[in-house]
Amino acid sequence: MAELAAPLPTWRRMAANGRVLWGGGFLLFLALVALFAPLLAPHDPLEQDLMLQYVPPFWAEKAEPGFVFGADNLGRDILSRLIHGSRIALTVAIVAAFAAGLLGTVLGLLAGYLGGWVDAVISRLVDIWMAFPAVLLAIVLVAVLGTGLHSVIIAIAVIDWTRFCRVVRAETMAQKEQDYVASAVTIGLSRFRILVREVLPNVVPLLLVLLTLEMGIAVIVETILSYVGLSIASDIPTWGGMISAGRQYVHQAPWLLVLPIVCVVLTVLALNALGDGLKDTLDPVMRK
Amino acid sequence: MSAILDIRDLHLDIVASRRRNHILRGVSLDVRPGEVHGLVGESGAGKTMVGKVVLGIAPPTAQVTGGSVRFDGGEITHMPDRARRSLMGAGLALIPQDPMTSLNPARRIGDQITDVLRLHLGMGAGEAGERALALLRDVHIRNAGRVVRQYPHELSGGMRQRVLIAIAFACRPKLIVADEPTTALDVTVQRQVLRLIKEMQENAGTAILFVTHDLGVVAKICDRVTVLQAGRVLEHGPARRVIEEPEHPYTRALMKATPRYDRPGDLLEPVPPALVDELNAAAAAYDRERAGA
Amino acid sequence: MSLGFLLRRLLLAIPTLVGVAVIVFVLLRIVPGDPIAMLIGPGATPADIQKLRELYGLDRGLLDQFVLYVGDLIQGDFGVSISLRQDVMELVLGRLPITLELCLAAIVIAILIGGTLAVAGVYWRGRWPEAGVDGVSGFILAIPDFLWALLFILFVVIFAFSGLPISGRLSHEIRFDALTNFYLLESLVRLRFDVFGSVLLHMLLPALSLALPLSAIIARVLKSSLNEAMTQDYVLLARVKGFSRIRIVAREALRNALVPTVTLTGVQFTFLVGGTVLVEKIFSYPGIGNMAIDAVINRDLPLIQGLVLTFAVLFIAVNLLVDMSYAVLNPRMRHG
Amino acid sequence: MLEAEDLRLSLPDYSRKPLFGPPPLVDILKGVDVSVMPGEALGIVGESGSGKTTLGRTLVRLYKPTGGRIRLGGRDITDLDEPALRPLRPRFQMIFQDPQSSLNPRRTIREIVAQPLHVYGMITDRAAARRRVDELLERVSLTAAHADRYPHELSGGQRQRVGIARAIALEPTLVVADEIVSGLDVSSQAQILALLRELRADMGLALIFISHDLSVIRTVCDRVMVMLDGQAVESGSCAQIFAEPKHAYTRRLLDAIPLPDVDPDWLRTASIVETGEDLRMNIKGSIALVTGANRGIGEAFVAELLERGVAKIYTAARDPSSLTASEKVVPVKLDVTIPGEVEAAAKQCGDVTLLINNAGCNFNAPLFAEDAMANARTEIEVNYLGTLSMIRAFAPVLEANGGGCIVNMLSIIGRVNLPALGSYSASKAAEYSMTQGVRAQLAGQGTLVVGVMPGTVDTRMTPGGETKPPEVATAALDAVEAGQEDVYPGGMAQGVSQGLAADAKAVEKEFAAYLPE
Repeated sequence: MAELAAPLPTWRRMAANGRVLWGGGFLLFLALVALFAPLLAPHDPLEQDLMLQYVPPFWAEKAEPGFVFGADNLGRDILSRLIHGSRIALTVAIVAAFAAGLLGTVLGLLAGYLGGWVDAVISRLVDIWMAFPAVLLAIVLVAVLGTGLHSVIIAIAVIDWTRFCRVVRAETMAQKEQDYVASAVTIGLSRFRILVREVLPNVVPLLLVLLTLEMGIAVIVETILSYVGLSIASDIPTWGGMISAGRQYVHQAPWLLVLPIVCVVLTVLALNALGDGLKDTLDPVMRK
Repeated sequence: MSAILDIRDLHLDIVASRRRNHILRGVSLDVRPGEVHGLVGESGAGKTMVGKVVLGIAPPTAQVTGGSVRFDGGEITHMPDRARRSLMGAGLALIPQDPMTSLNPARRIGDQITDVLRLHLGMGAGEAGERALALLRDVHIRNAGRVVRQYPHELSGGMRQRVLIAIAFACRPKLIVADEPTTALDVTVQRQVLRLIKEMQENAGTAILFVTHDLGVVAKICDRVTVLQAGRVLEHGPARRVIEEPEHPYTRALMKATPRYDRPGDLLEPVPPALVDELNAAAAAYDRERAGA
Repeated sequence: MSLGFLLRRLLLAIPTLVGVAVIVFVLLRIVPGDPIAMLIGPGATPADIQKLRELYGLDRGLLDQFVLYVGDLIQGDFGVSISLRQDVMELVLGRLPITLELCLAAIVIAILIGGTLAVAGVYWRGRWPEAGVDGVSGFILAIPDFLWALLFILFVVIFAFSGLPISGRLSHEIRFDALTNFYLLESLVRLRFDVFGSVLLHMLLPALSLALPLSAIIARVLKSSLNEAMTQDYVLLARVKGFSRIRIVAREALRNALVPTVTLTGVQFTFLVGGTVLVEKIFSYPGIGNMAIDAVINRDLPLIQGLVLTFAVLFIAVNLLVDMSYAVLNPRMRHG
Repeated sequence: MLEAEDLRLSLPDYSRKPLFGPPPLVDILKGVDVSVMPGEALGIVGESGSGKTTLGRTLVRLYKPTGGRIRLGGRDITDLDEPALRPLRPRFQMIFQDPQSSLNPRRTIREIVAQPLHVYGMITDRAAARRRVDELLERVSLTAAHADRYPHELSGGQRQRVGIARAIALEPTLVVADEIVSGLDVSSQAQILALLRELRADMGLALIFISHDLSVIRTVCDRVMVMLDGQAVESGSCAQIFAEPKHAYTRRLLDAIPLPDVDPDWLRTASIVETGEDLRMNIKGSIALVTGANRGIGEAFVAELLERGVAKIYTAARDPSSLTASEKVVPVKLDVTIPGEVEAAAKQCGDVTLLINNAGCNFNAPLFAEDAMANARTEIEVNYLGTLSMIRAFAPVLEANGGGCIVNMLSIIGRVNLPALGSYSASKAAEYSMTQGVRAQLAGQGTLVVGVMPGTVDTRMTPGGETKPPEVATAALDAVEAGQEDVYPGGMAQGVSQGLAADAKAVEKEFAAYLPE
């Protein structure tokens, strides 16, 4: 066949991928909202006004101007609470996912690359971890550590590192069998350098995908913990806390439950789309 | 004698992500009843695609843009699926390239032979089972009774290729497309399998379109040869003539580039880049002309 | 299937269980806050507290407590629940059937929905139903089980859909003196179809909540492994043999595609079982998941221990079942 | 330059891992000698599974051999660890079979070629690195335009050139090339081979060229070594081996190459039936009968069979009281020289799938010993007639059970007479010949017939023998599972069999030296 045209660079392929675009775009939007929450929120999310109790959102008849999504059981502005809630959601998503990713990746790389007893110990550890019900373990952990942002992040990292560990271990083992590793040995690279400089870059694309998906999971776990009242102090608005309150007053004001759920679902959808899109654009380097 | 397979001026493009690649540029060849017709070329020449078009298993991205394929007198180029299915097995069959992946790992060998017998010849289970045993004996599998009960992973590569040959000949088709049937095998096994194909073919009087890249294999098993490069037929003729007195410079160059242990004095001569460039330019010119026409 | 392989898997489960037990012990001994203090009213004397601490063995050193704990576990003694003051083993075993029935119902639903979606997507490959299947499964997947539960409740509330119960397991109007806690089975055996219907109806929404995310995963994995199998050489050969597309999907591709699907479904099924913790709570469904949250809130150490270990045993059992199913699906695993 | 002696490598076989303990080892290399002179090209040829790739990787110490020595320029590198090897690495490089897998997909061609130079500090500044890489690429007929591409953007031939450029970057004195043209079209193949010849001439490279294709080897190499099943069956100069191959396998390999000449006889003379490979059977779950089970090799067979998960074993001996029964072991009274007992055994053991004819007798006497005639009669009676009557009785049993397998315990001195044991030798020769006949007769019913020909075995018959009984049993049962028809356990037997294939008369003369005292 004639000379192949040079393929598009990776970033161009990403920009051309619809899922990467919408997932990334939504997350960027969310990040900006979280960053400028105090400026964007029309009201103080904690300000209570019992006169405004259960004001419905704009599409209902008795809507109150200035309270686009209505107000909750204590008369607090829903929109402002949703905007502020994005801060916790994003913080947890990013920090917890990276913490879990770091722990799992290091252990997975070591297990996959070194093999032998290191692999045996780490794999057994993963088995033990996988035998715990994740949600229950998270709840127990936060109960043990005490509520707070730190506890939530630690709980997620401690529970979800196994996802990274299993996948990275398998991928590292597959990469180790490739001849470029053998050829690195013959040109005198040290074991450690081969792992870090040769194998790791080939695992990174997979890692990015996992990280994106893990962020979605972190958002969900944080919501669960808030829902059972074990996440952050109750005076900070979180989507999970709002869902919990919404469940309580579902008969009086169903929209209290709808709106935060929509936020969570949209965020997770965006993260999943980004992850799937990245998988498509980063993967086909050459695996034919 | 009229040809069992008659390909005239076949054009085919692969269309992927808005790019159109010309794969076949007016291929013509005919396979006569009872002959082994070699279709030889290097990778990318389009030889495998010809076989796929004949069998109706070209990928969905492939578009036949011109020409015709006639089998046993009937046009089959754009045949609807249902009609083609009744043609398969009984009329046309395939000996695939890779014996390791071409048998279903989850089904017993016996079932993979009997299913085609039952479908096309309407045999019952018992009759088909007997026939499968006989077929396995025909391909010189010594322990047919045990092999029918085994799964593919329990057999060696050579054995699997024998099973696949048995499947191809099961319904006594008129034409078999053999797509590089020995490329994946060790040389000693290759020789046995080639002999087996020849023996089965002679006994059944089947015609074979033998797709290969190996001029040595062509010389040993083919009656006539068509040489393909960049989707164009460069030369065709009786095997002896093409091998011993190749007309086209490209065929000559391929012969000189093929190493042979019996002539240590001859230095290998790579195909001259100028010749390849010239052929590619001719193909491009052909494309332009066709697009203009 | 080699018995040795199974035996090895079984033996490997033992250190896993031991590991789980150790971690549970360590985790729960560093709990700040005194569970005893929650157990008794403010009027209790220090002597009363001391007595209770001795009763639960909390007054000894950590090592002693561990030895005691392991010894009890081996005898099947999980201790006495602090908040419910009943034997933990009895409590858990009593409620376990409820959760088991719920999970089984959920997995049946998940396989039905997921399998249908996958086969539809493969059959109409490259046409709009495939895109539809991808879109639907992507959307279902983004919503975790407990949000589905809340959405269903919302749905029932908004549309005042009184026919679908959103709490409990059996209608209050029905009297049923059960011998076991397997209501579904028992009512069938005793031909109490009123009970059977009511249990099924109460189970519907929780089971659907648990099933939906898993069904999306099954749809995706099965579809992609079917598609993968459909590109294999043996499928090509089957086409050349002249078989119809539907027969090729069913006879050639399906069985080979099931191995990765079963693997993933096995792992995901454990997540489904774990999901009962929240979903049962939301629907006030009286299984062990519901019990678990109350146990954590009440800091009922023995009960938490018992429940976590029960879940662990359940998970390990599921993984063993998955391993066994390989042998059925993959002839290569049957020898050696 | 590079010398390897008696190289052995065994790798664990995880597919046969027992319930507890480590997996069994499979021998990949079974004692191979290799030597390459400076500037010389050695070809190593073999089919899949011959161990040729493993050998190449062991020679560059990607694997650590489990036995034997490797010397590079006189220095022993067999046991050096990776840091100790590193200073030596520039001297011996490797080009891999699959350039797709051997070039890191995330690095540009320039980075890949420059990497070894950086590692060994052979270039200091960026400009020098650039120049050197451009130079190397030009050397392999690539242009600077290729340098900033990624491996997947090149064609197969171009990628293989990159592999060569990287290998020669350190100016090695030896390069091991493993099947480097097997995935290429003839035209790219011819180019790469031409390049390799040029490089050898320019750089004075010594080359170890591993390939399955004897034609390719002939165009590149001075000497050739033929590998089969982890051993070198023949080696010598190309001129000699291609002109008069000594080993039957080498001849078979040569005959199998389809030269581009029209030759109708080539197909007609091919063997149409596969060799024993397709008759191989799994020991696990089979039902065995072992004769002479109460002694030496017989006991070893029983132990090894149990180890491999046999379903049941009938242990046969003239005096069954010397046998112990257990759950899987059923003792049978059987004297192979008494027809009635053989027939009874065939009835009693109607479920046998693996018959091991181990019973035998050896008077350890020369042909002119005092009792020679009586001894010879007994030896023929037991070794030849006894085995034949067992096979005649059990062949229908095996056929009824789906083919199965017969293992005959022969001896290497059945292939060539050892005068000191002349009478026994002759009886084993008769048994050997009979084994061949039986093999031909029973192939049709799917029965594998294995002849086991050890040297001296350490048993009561020949105490202090070279080979231990368990080794013989292991080799024999491996052969059953591999479908191998002849097996020669132990170094002596292997040496003799190779010697026989090469020059039978020379072996006879050698054995003639062992006259009885």
